[in-house]
Amino acid sequence: MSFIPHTTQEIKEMLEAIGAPSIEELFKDIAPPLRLKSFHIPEGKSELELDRYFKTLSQKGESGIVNFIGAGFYEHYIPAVVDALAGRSEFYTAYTPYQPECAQGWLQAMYEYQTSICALTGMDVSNASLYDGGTALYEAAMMAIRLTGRNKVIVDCGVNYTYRTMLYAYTKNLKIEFVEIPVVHGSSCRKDIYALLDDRAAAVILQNPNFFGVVDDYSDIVHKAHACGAVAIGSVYPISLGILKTPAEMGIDIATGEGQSLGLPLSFGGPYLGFMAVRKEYIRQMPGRIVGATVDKDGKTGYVLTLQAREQHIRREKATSNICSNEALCALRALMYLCALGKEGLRELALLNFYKSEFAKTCLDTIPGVVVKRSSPTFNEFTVMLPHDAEKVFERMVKKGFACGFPLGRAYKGMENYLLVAVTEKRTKDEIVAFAKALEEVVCS
Amino acid sequence: MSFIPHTTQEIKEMLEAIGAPSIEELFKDIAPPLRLKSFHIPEGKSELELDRYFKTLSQKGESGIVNFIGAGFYEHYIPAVVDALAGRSEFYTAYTPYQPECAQGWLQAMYEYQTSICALTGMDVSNASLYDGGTALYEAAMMAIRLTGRNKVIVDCGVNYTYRTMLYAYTKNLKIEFVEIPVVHGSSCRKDIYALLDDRAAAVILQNPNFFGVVDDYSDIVHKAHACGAVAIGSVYPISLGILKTPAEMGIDIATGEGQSLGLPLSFGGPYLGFMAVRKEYIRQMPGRIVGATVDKDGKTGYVLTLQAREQHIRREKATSNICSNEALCALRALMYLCALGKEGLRELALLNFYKSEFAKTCLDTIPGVVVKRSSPTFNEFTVMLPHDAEKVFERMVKKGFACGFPLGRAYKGMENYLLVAVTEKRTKDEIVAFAKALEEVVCS
Amino acid sequence: MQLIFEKSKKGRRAFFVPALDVPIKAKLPAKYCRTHDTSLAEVSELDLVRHFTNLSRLNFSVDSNFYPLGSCTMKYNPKFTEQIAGLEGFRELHPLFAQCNATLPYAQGALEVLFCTEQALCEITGMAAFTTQPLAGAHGELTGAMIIAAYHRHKGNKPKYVIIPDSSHGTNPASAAIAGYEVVVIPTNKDGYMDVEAYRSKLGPDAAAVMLTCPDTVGIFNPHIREIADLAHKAGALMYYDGANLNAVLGKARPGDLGFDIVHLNLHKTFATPHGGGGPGAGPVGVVARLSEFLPVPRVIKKTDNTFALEYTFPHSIGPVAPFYGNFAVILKALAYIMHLGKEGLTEVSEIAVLNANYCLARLKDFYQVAFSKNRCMHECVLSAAEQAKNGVRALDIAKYLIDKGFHPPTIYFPLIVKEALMIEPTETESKQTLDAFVAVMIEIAKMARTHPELAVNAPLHSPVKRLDETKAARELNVKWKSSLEKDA
Amino acid sequence: MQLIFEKSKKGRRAFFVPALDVPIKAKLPAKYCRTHDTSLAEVSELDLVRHFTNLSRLNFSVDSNFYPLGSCTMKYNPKFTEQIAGLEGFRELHPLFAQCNATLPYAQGALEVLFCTEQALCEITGMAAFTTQPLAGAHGELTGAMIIAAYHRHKGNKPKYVIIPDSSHGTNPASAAIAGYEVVVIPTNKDGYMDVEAYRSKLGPDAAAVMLTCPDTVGIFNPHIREIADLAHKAGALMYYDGANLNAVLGKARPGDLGFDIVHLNLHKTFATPHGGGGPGAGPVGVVARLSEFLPVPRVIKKTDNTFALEYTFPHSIGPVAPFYGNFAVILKALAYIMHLGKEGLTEVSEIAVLNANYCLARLKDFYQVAFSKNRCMHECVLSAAEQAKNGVRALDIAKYLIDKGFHPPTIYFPLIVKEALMIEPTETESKQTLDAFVAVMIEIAKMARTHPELAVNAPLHSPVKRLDETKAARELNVKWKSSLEKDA
Ligand SMILES: Cc1ncc(COP(=O)(O)O)c(C=O)c1O
Ligand SMILES: Cc1ncc(COP(=O)(O)O)c(C=O)c1O
Repeated sequence: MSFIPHTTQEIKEMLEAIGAPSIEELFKDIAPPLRLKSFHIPEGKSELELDRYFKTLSQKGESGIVNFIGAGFYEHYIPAVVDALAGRSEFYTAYTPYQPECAQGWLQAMYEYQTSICALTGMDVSNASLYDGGTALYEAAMMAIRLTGRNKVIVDCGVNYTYRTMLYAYTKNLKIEFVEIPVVHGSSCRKDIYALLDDRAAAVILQNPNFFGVVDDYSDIVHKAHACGAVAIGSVYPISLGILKTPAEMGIDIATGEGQSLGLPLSFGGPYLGFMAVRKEYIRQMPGRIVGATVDKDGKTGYVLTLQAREQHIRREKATSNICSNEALCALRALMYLCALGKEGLRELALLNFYKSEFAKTCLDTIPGVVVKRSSPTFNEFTVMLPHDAEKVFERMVKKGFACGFPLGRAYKGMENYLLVAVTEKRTKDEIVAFAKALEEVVCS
Repeated sequence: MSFIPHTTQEIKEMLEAIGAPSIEELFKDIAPPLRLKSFHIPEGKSELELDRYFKTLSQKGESGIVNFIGAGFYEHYIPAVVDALAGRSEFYTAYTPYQPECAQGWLQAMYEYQTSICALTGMDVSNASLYDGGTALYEAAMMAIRLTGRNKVIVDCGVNYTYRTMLYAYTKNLKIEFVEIPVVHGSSCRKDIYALLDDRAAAVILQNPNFFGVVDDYSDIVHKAHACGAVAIGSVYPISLGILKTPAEMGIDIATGEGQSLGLPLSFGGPYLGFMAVRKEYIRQMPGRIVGATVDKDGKTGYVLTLQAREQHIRREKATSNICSNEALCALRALMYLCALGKEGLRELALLNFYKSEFAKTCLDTIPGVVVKRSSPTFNEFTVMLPHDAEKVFERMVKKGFACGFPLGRAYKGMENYLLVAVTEKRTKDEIVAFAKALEEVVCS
Repeated sequence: MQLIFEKSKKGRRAFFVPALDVPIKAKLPAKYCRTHDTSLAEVSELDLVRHFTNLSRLNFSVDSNFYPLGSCTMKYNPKFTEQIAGLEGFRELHPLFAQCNATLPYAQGALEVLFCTEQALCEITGMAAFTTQPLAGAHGELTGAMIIAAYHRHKGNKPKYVIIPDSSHGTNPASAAIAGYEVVVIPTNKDGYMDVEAYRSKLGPDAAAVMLTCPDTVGIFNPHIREIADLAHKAGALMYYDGANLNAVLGKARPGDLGFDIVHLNLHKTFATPHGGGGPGAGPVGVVARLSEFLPVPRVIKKTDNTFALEYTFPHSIGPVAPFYGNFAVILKALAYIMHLGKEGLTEVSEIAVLNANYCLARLKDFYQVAFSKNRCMHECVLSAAEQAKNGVRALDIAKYLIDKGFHPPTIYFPLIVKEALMIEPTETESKQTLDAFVAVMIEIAKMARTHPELAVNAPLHSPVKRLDETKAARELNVKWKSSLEKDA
Repeated sequence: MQLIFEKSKKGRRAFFVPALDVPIKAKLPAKYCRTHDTSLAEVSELDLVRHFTNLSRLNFSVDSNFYPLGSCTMKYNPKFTEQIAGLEGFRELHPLFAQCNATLPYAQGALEVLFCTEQALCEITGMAAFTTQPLAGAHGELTGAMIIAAYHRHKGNKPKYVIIPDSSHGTNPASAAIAGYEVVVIPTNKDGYMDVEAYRSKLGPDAAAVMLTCPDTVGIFNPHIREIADLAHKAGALMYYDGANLNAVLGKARPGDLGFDIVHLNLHKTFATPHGGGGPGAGPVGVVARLSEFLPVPRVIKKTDNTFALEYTFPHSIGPVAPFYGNFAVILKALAYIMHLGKEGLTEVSEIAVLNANYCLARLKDFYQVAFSKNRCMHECVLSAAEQAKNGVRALDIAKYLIDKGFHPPTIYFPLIVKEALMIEPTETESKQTLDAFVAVMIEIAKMARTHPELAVNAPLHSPVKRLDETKAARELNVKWKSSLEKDA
């Protein structure tokens, strides 16, 4: 069951052509002492058996739960057309378009993706994808360090806590100084950030909406950063850009983000999509593939991978990044998603998310002992203070059929009673009302 | 939400080109008195809402039930490759290949389908599909009447009861005499059939395996039929042909059948696939599209619809059949299914079905009060006599998670206590054992 | 391309059957077993995938090309309905589950789908009751003809024939004939209308029914339709509506209001369900109240407790015409489509379908003969290449040239009554840009027919094969592949 | 083809957002709102479908073409694994569900998938523990380099560099550098082996690790690998295994048994998961027991009650390298593939991959220079077009000519140390028939290079575009579409 077409006769003929007495002889460089010591893999199972096995496994756990968990990764509706088109096997089973003449479909799609990401963020140039929002942020920080020659990086604590941890993990062996600025009332603290923006600062890293769903306008911080020669990095939630001020409008230099919300299923964590878009001047320091337009011999427009000299396969240890395989199929889905929604659709979708989460706030606000934090405007996610430990509440809410949000205690010490609740277009009014009712039962009993 | 691309501006431009003041004016031939009196269709709903609505609906009813219902329509495993390939939109969204130069993919596939059906049945020629097994049988009977100029048709009661009812319904306005021959001990009664085969007989209609799953060799009947100038028609279950004697080997003139088992989901009754394969001599009386090989201007092989002069679009009221749209996509799936399994695979699959159902027999046989009918060999389905009404047993078995088979009372008077149990490769040993245990609990309590 | 059989290698496997997990308890006696092997293709999964992937690429399709095939309504078929039809609860449901216990409400969701579809179709057509059983348009026609026969039998009438205009689709006379009727053909006049005098003369006790398409196959709505119906009814004949062109009048007119008694719809056309290569279709049939007792059984009913059930007790029913409830998955997709579009969307379908056809007509009428006197049409327009044919460029040549330009040709040589017919049905889902591109090529051909007719006659040059020899195909009848072994034998 | 933006029309819609079903309770202050609109494309669903359908048709892919792109292992990717990854219970599962309650066993099925994958990969590689977090091969390398750094930090070592042969893939030096190491490059000798003398001379306290591919990127298995490992270990360096070529030795050798300490795998290559256009991949990293404490957190553990949990309490862990547990759907498909093939199937993968590569080598060695002295290879063979280049037919020209013949070209100009390199990796899923057809064209080119070099130099002629001007692309840097408005500005 190994997808091998060869018949015994063919193997014989091929060995003859090679002049080898057996397949085993082809492995003679792997001398007996080098051979494997064990290989306890069970016998192959048929497709039918595996289909059944994994179906059972997929149902192990919670099913039919109404989901209010977001925390940077959102359950948005995926138009059927995205699945239908992204599955086209000429997209699905090709590889990196090294040979442009037989990969124009992919190359044009990537060029369109780059254009769409620029349209969304307002930035000048985009690459053709990075692994995920977290590694994109790390690449942005590294870029800023290269660009400025400085090594102090200011990190707002409104940035996804996992991304921050990843950032520190990646750079542990390097000499970079990270300074975290705690969030005050859900928003980034101007005073502290201003104070740190000096001529040692390579970058300031911000997120909008931040981890608490809070919406901000970072223009002031960006302005200060630029004044001291630092690079402003902003991680953004693409759906929110249907209505929110863009990184470009705030003056941000490097915009990054997680593209999962653009037509990618949650799939227990991946594959997702890191996007990055930067100022024109920074393109040569940008990691990842970039597609450019050109012409063929006859002057016909075509597309190629360009600026490859930044990349590892050419520049090796001096490359801007080590990335090779990226998340092309995910980027393709994001492109299709953005084209399916279009300008108006994305705006409407963003508004719908906003209105629904505001409605949820009013529903939850009426529950005795539950306080919706309202110090700052939010997009489609918000913080709720509960009278008890949020993990306990989560547990009881699951039994009622709701994943009630992300308990913040794990990410922020002292916030054990706080819940981060996300409301996307997939949640109906009825579900929101039922959710509030269930929460009331749980916290009041 | 109507998939219409037009902008208001474009509509305006188009009306100008037409010289019409409004769209409404284009409908002026439908004078006010002819206009509709009512049109109470609800407002359109978005994809997201409908997705949710139909998901809920699809879960209304029984889910996770282990199925032992067959009765001519079987739950076989569908290789994933079939879904992946049949969904290729160049197949999926084309129509009848009237213009062969831009439909070679379809035409070649149909030619391959015809070849595969012939390989399976052993017959000379196949058409490119009919609606379903029942209409195929009706078309076969009409063919026989045209071929012989006679009008008595002998119908074995082992033929699917719905097919028989359909046959009589279709021909109610014609002058055809049908004679039904009751089944004895699950098999067709030679004595009665022989007696009816005379020079008035147009055809004898048989089914293998018959409705009770019983396997037969009809060579003797076919021989007698031919002796008196009648046409022998056999409806067959394609999966069983992996091991069973073919219609061709029995001498049958027109083989038909339901192709659902060849890679088509049960889907609550359709779309399915009628196939028909006949002796070479009868091709001009065969209904449905036929694809033939030919060459193009340069001598290159290509495929076209051929013998179209039999069809309604040319021959109109004198056509061999009124069929126009057929079940091409289903035939394509069947072709892919047969190619995926291949010669050996189909044989192994048929054997697996046979062995599993034999195993089920031994399990059920041990239940006090339950009698497995064993007078004749069966393929993957068999009759069980219960101590109580089978519909009642069915009801109680559903509560235990099993659709225990088809209660025969509805199809055969006097068989109210009988159950028709099908066992395909999808049923595991564990399921069969659990099924027997549950049945024991039900009938013994 | 090589046939899959030519790629076959003994012993290759794509799919592996699971291992036997039960003891072997019996052996089938040899007399019941096949002795010749199946000679099916033996290929690897990659062989299979590459074969059909590349085969698919030889087709034009709506998803890749403009496909204005008249009378066939090749509109865009949405993708979300596929997802719905793929829901496990529908896809894996055995149709007999609903019949295994006469009193219990199994398969409620699926029955609700059928019931809702019938309701929606009743409202769309103005009929009183529907059956979803018929498996395609022509099958619906046959079902309709059987209902006609049952009705007359019930009334004690013994009519002999069905009246059909000469412009009709071939399935109409074929269906009537198969149901046991003779066919009486009425000519079409220069306006594209059925000749009323000829029609009148054929009405009488021998006329069982009148079968019409409306708008008819020349793309014209007959304004005298009510008169025609009244005359038929007066003569005791039933009015049959071939719904293949209903997509022209959604939200504008309903066959029920126009005086029709029986209607079939082509769900796969009007309601946008994929039928690649020629099917599957779905041809539900609706009838007025007085005919509902003749509809096929089982029928889906809604009970007072709001559950759904199958009902068999209609003594005058013509019986089942399909093994179950019709092409369920097709019906389901059509229902989802109807619910998605809603009242307004459905009306827009017809409005824009008609707009698009008239736009093509307006842009082309100076270059091609217009088949009938009007310069207007409904959802499709029929042109004639008779002028071009004088220079040797026939409708067929135009079709082939269009292929080279990436457009699927219109329907040609139908309706049969129009010489060198080109029947263009753009559908509502095509944009002005696409129509403009198509029109430009059509105009190019018309001009070329005068200056360089040979260019069209040699087309297509860029398709996978050039013009194919259909005569050879019919003469030599090579309808299946034979291995070289078999060929020698 | 036109860009989707060029097809865009103001006001067109493909997808409709559902109607608002809640009252409007608030308004976002204007200062937080965007003032420039998104200028995303506005198209109909049919526009969208036709655009991407036709765009897809401009690509070569495994499903449509032979794709012997060396080092990339473009084997057939099975379809059934897609179905499994599409199961709702996996596809719609929020990754944080498993983290919302520290003590409760949510998401058990998904955690079991991760756990089983780690177990299987341990057995396949001979490692003691695995993390599934890394998102691609290069990401695995970086993770590995971070583990190397953590290990040395923990030991109190302060090594400076990583040793890498000059034949290595570019990601190896890049990953080492990014993790903070210098890179010391060792030359390859004429047999294709890393020069042992040069290697020895670089070992010492400053060497953090040795990064090797094995078989290496010249397609040769270094028989001295154990010595190399022993030397490294003696010097206190770790042995890193770039698993991109593991598909050559499945069931034959395991990096763990060969003396490697850290391994990354490219699941998307060796274990056949689709990564169209360049990704997504998955690059799990395995380590020997003494390094397991450094693996990223969270780790998936199996508890004594047979439930699965996420464990964070590894104080020496390098921390998370991905937001969750890796590219879950990719990992899931790889696990299904491994379970489908089983022990025997996996072994066959390598046997036939090696057979196919040697067959190509044997058939082509008289026409092209063989890069290294042996006339044998493992799963891929490296040829040189140096001879052909003398007549002006360079590796690039050969690649382009192959495109015209329907074959995806091999990898060219890699490894960098081979002049005019042609790196052919046929993979095990390709049949002898396909290889023969490919070999025939390769021989044709070799002959043509002598007689008609211009034919290759002008290729491709039949692809959607002819040879593209890459210099212009880099010089003019047109990396996004601008509307004519923007262009003027
Ligand atoms: C006018 C008309 N009537 C009837 C039919 C037959 O419908 P079907 O192909 O679904 O059987 C067609 C199909 O082309 C048609 O165009
Ligand atoms: C030898 C080798 N190492 C490493 C890599 C990098 O792997 P990835 O592309 O998954 O990041 C590749 C990919 O081509 C490779 O061939």
